Amino acid sequence: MPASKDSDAAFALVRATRAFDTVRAVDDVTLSFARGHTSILIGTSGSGKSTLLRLLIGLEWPTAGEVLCDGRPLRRDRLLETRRGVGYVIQEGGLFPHLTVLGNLGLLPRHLGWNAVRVHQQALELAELTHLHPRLLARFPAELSGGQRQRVALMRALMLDPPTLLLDEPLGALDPLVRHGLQEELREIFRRLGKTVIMVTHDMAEAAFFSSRLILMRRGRVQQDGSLEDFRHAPANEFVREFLAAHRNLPDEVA
Amino acid sequence: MPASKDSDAAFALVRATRAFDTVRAVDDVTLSFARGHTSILIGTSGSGKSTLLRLLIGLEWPTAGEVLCDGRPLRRDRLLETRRGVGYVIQEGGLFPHLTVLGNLGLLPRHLGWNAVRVHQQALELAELTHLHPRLLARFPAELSGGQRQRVALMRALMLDPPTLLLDEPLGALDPLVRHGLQEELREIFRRLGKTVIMVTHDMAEAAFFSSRLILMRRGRVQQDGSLEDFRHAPANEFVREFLAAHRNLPDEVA
Amino acid sequence: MKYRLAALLVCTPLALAAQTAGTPTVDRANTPTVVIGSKNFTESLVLGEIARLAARERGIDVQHKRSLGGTRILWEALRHGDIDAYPEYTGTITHELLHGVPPGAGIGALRTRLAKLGIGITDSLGFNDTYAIGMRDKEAANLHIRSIDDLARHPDLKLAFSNEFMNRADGWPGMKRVYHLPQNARGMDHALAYRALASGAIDAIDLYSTDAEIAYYHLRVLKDDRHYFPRYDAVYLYRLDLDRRAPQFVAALNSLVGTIDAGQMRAMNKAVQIGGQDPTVVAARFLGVQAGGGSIDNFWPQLGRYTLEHLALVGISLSLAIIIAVPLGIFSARHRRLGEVVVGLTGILQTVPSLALFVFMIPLFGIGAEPAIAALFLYSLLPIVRNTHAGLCGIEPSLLESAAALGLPSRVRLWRIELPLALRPILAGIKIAAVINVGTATLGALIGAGGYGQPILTGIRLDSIPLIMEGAIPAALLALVMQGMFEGIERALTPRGLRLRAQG
Amino acid sequence: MKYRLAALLVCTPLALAAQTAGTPTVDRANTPTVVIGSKNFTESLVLGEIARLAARERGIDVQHKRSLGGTRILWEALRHGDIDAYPEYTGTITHELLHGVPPGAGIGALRTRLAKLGIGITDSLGFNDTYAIGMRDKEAANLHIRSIDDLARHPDLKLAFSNEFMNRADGWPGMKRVYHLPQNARGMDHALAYRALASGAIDAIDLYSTDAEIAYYHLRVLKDDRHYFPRYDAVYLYRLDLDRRAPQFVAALNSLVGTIDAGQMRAMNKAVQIGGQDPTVVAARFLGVQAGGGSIDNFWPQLGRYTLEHLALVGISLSLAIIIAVPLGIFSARHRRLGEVVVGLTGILQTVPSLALFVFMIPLFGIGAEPAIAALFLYSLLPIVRNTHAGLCGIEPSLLESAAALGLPSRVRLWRIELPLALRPILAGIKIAAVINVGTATLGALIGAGGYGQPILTGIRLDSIPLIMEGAIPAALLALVMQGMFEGIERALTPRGLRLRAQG
Ligand SMILES: Nc1ncnc2c1ncn2[C@@H]1O[C@H](COP(=O)(O)OP(=O)(O)OP(=O)(O)O)[C@@H](O)[C@H]1O
Ligand SMILES: Nc1ncnc2c1ncn2[C@@H]1O[C@H](COP(=O)(O)OP(=O)(O)OP(=O)(O)O)[C@@H](O)[C@H]1O
Ligand SMILES: [Mg+2]
Ligand SMILES: [Mg+2]
Repeated sequence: MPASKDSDAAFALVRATRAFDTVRAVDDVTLSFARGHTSILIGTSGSGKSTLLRLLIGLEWPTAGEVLCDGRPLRRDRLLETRRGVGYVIQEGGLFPHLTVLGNLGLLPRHLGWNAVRVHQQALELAELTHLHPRLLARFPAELSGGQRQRVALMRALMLDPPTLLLDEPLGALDPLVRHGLQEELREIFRRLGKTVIMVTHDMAEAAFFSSRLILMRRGRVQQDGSLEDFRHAPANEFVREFLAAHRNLPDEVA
Repeated sequence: MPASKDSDAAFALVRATRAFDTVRAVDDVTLSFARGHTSILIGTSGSGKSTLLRLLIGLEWPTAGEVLCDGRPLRRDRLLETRRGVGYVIQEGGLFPHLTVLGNLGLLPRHLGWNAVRVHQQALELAELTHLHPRLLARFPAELSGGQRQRVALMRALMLDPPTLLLDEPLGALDPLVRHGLQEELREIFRRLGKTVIMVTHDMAEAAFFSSRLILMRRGRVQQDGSLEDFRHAPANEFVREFLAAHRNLPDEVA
Repeated sequence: MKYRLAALLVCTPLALAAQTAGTPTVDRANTPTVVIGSKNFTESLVLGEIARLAARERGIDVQHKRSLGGTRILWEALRHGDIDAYPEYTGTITHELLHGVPPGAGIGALRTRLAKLGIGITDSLGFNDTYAIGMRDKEAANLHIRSIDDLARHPDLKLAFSNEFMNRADGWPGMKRVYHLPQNARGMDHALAYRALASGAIDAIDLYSTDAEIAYYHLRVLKDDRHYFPRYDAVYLYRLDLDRRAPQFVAALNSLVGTIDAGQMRAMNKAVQIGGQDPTVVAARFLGVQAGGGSIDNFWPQLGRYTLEHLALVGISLSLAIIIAVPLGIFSARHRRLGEVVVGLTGILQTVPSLALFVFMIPLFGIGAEPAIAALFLYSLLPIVRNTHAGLCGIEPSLLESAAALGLPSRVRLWRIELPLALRPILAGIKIAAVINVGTATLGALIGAGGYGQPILTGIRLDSIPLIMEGAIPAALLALVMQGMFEGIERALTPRGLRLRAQG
Repeated sequence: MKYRLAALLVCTPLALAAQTAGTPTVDRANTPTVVIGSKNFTESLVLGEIARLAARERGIDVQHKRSLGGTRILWEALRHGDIDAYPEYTGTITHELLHGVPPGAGIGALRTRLAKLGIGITDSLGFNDTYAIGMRDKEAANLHIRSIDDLARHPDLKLAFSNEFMNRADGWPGMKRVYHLPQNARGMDHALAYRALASGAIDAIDLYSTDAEIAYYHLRVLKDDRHYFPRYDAVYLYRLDLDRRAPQFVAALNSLVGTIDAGQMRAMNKAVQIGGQDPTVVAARFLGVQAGGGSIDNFWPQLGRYTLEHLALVGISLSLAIIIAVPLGIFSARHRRLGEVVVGLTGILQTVPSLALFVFMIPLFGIGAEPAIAALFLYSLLPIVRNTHAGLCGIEPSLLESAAALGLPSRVRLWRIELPLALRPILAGIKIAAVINVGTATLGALIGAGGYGQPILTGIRLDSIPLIMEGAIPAALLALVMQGMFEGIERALTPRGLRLRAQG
């Protein structure tokens, strides 16, 4: 899906660059993310995936080029609205240490007028989805394990059921069992509710499972944008081939 | 390898329990970790893997049972020595925000009398190992990507070349390419230098690659302790079977 | 629950203040037959207690309102019948209370004049408490100095006198003239003079002839051979209607005439002021009677009044400061440039000395509690503004970003994220301000705001450690209580999540 | 680099102090022919300037050392030849400088007596600056009050007098007697009395007949029909050897005799004190000459001396406080229970009023800079201890744990991890302490420690806003400079890493 200013794009980058001093974390990238579709960002560590997500939500501003939201340039004075329509899972969680899990989940909904019962109900539903024991809702972030915290961060992004989700390695710290189940259910939700999803992951199997559109980045630039099949059969360059080959499968039955 | 007080064990837990209020994060666990070997902890999120590592290094103390280090009970007044012999990678990195990467790496070595040149040399060598650009040594943690930070945390644990390594999901945020290479090199180092390693990972392929001893945990208890073959052919219970089945491989060539 | 933090922070001191304002001032309990008053220095207090105990021995129900104030207050109280008797000095009566009495008038002359006002006077109790000149006994012995005359032979002696003594025509200027003294004297705060004398920094000072320190510091009182200093014989003044209402009491007073010499008075002053003994006990020992209970009826109510006044000063000014300074701190954290200016200005306020600040306050607020509160308010700003600023700037940036990414408006971020996370330094600032405020409020007494400063200032002026302590100890306790209170608030407000280690 | 933080924190103020201590006090520049002195209040300063300018018109090289001190200092300086002339008042000469002169003595009699001491005296400059009684002009007009006599007809008038006036035998007590006044007066700080009068809180006060405020507040000076107040005619005193050394100068002084009436003097005082004009300009306008340059030679060196003294007080006490308070704060953060006690105690120190603290300091340190430094040191502890405590307790627990897991010994953890991470609140505490310190140091002048407090206290006593400002403005500037300095230190010490957002 080549970059274009099609009005159906929820987000788009037009020749966007974000430089830190000499480093270009995102380098002249043009991409558009279609509404209702799931796109996967993959790439080497430090290739600019997180920075790209941060650009979309106005946590970072391009040093050159443009970021479009719903076809219009992102505006500082309308960030609040933009952000409320987006569920964003930071790579490191970003949970508030002084609030319980429920407090973290309810922060924005309560501000928007939800009552406590509704918040609690929604939290319980999401806890079931993420296999989080409801007892943990009363805990503080510091009392959770790494994987539990990651699931809370995901739940927080889903609380308002936003049309768009930006997920930065949302399942990276989860064990295979929980992760497997969550993958199935999330994909089902994304499809059924027509969510626009941009997800970063390092797991090729997960990437392929969620979407037929993978975007492979390296040093701030997009290397290839297409399906796993394209990557396999028409790799854009040697790097793409290497990247695919690096996936380590379980050893065969008899080693 | 059943639990025993064999003097060859670098670390051992004897009926150790760590309870938080009502939750038993580690529940009556007896395990011993042989010197020079690599053991892998796997298990569901919140099953007590991190807590187990924290027990070994005295960041947490058992509410019942005992922790042995070199065959003797862990003592508060000798923690400093114990910890210096151990390289520990926290799940969240734990880098000091006010120090550069090099400052973080050199903190302990400088205190132990290394000169700046030696610190720098060692840092460069480790940077090469972890595929981290040397330029990044002058950066502050906040200026790194998630994967870069994780590699710095690993480097910090390796700086003094300690005989023992406790690694809590040390490669979880890395892309397949870097991760693949690093796995090979780490395994080579562990073997060659006879390191005692206890590693937590959620990646079954990675687990099997590093060691023939996997310890599967659930709700604070050890479910099975053995090789991948044992898990496959003689699963201790239904949970073990399920856990293995949850691993998602890359889809076949033609989906 | 949303504004729990703000509410608690602001309301606690305000509640204190409100509670205070509502309480009526000390109520007059059931009035006993006879009321004795005393001035706010040790000797007067002891003489009051002696009179009370002597009367009690004769079975008269006597109340002693101690440390009521200065001469003028006691005199007015006596004339209006608020009290029935108090100890006074002839010199004071001559110079300050009656008009047109010749300086050398005897007690007989005074009695005639006072009678016209309905006031009676006893004969001298036996000692003369006038100005005198004191030196270290050792040095005086070495130099063979016995009288003021002898000073003229030692022009190198360093003299330092209280400012009052320096300025009064009947003080140093006259003395220098009468005794032809060659030295030049310098002015020195009287509270400090004794210490300077004892340390050898100066050689002679003015003092009162019954001061407790004379014995304590081993001083020699120089003889006033030329009778330069007027007589200040101790007497009791009393309402003449007592002759009818309580003749036994008047008899008790008269029984004390001529019984106390200067040495005894000095010893009693010393026992109270330096030995820290109870004036009642000292008086009883002198009379050879039992001290008995319920002695000084006025101590607790008075302390209560000081406390209420002090609480009002501190409570109101601190509440206002919190209400203003926290937003200022927030502002200065938000706008770096302008913020520096704000913090700088609150800093400048802090450098204005309190007396100078009072000078500027009076045209705005008059005299009393208001200017004191205004000044205390201004002095409380800096620590709170500065710490609010530092606290907000110290929040982990990733948490701020996380809050922004959620789409929370900045007001909600402030209340739900930033203020709770900066709570510890903000409260530290408030605690600092509270303690400084309690301390500075003692200066309020300078412009009639009352509070613990009253006994402290009087104590400093009278060089009475017990009187200083009467204000200083409650002030210190109040500071501890306020700190404890805010510690409690901190514990209540700090979510458990912030006290936990983060783990993996 | 290890102790860079500690070194910088402690050394900066110490360096300031050291620099200060090393500098010699104001050096006597090349002495000009004639030196005029003046006392530290406006009128004396203006009269000094008038004499200087009048002499300059006659081509004499004159230096004016302004605001040298009080009567005693000027008199001694004149007698020792440190100065050659200064403005004085006949009443002061009679009462304070010469012995055995009858109160009513004329200038002729004084001249004879002074000549024996080698001192000359001019005739009256034309006005009498004595005590007087003032009321609001409007009210006086309404009540038809023109002289002090008329006060007797209005017993309800509220009178308030300066404490000095209340106490002097030739002040209120005598006046009440002579004029048969029925009112009772109360004492009030003179600095506050004008404001209280203007605001209507009181009706009559004592003042000097040439006070600037008389015109400013629209006051009426009541006639002293019975000549109760002694005459204080303004004159110049000068050394008789000038008749030989600089006869032109003596002629210049004599040319001023009889030229200044009370109204003119009052207007000049007002122009300086309330109008904020330069005394030189005012004096020049009066003489009808050019003000010219280099007028007040003594202003800058004197300001320099105050600054050095003040810097020494602040620098030394603050450095000591940092050295002691930061470890105390560390201790209190490490040992929660005992820590509460430590912080509580430093809080109690803060509640001790400064004058009371000085009282306790003198036996230990004598008089001068030492007790002031000791007191300032104690006052600086609380903000630093409290903020160090809060800062250390506020560090993210995961970072502390991470440091512990590394196997760093606790000393290294403290220096390399904890103190840098708590730097912001610690520095905020130091900044608060520095500013409070600069402000409180002005009280040092009370016990002879000098500094900006000197002009401020004198200004408060003399009710001279310009004099107060002479100390207050530099103090405020110093506070700003210190804050700026620590801001700079903070910027230098805060690693860039702490100013960055954490990102993923
Ligand atoms: N301070 C605490 N208070 C209460 N419960 C805690 C605390 N710390 C950990 N726990 C609980 O202990 C259990 C084990 O936590 P631990 O971090 O060891 O899990 P883990 O196996 O490392 O999980 P993950 O794979 O998600 O990191 C979890 O259920 C967690 O919620
Ligand atoms: N504030 C900053 N200053 C300088 N360089 C930065 C800063 N933030 C990010 N970078 C650099 O920009 C590049 C892209 O970072 P980014 O976090 O987007 O990578 P990423 O693709 O998310 O990597 P990972 O998979 O490791 O999370 C990295 O090389 C990083 O070091
Ligand atoms: Mg990233
Ligand atoms: Mg874990």
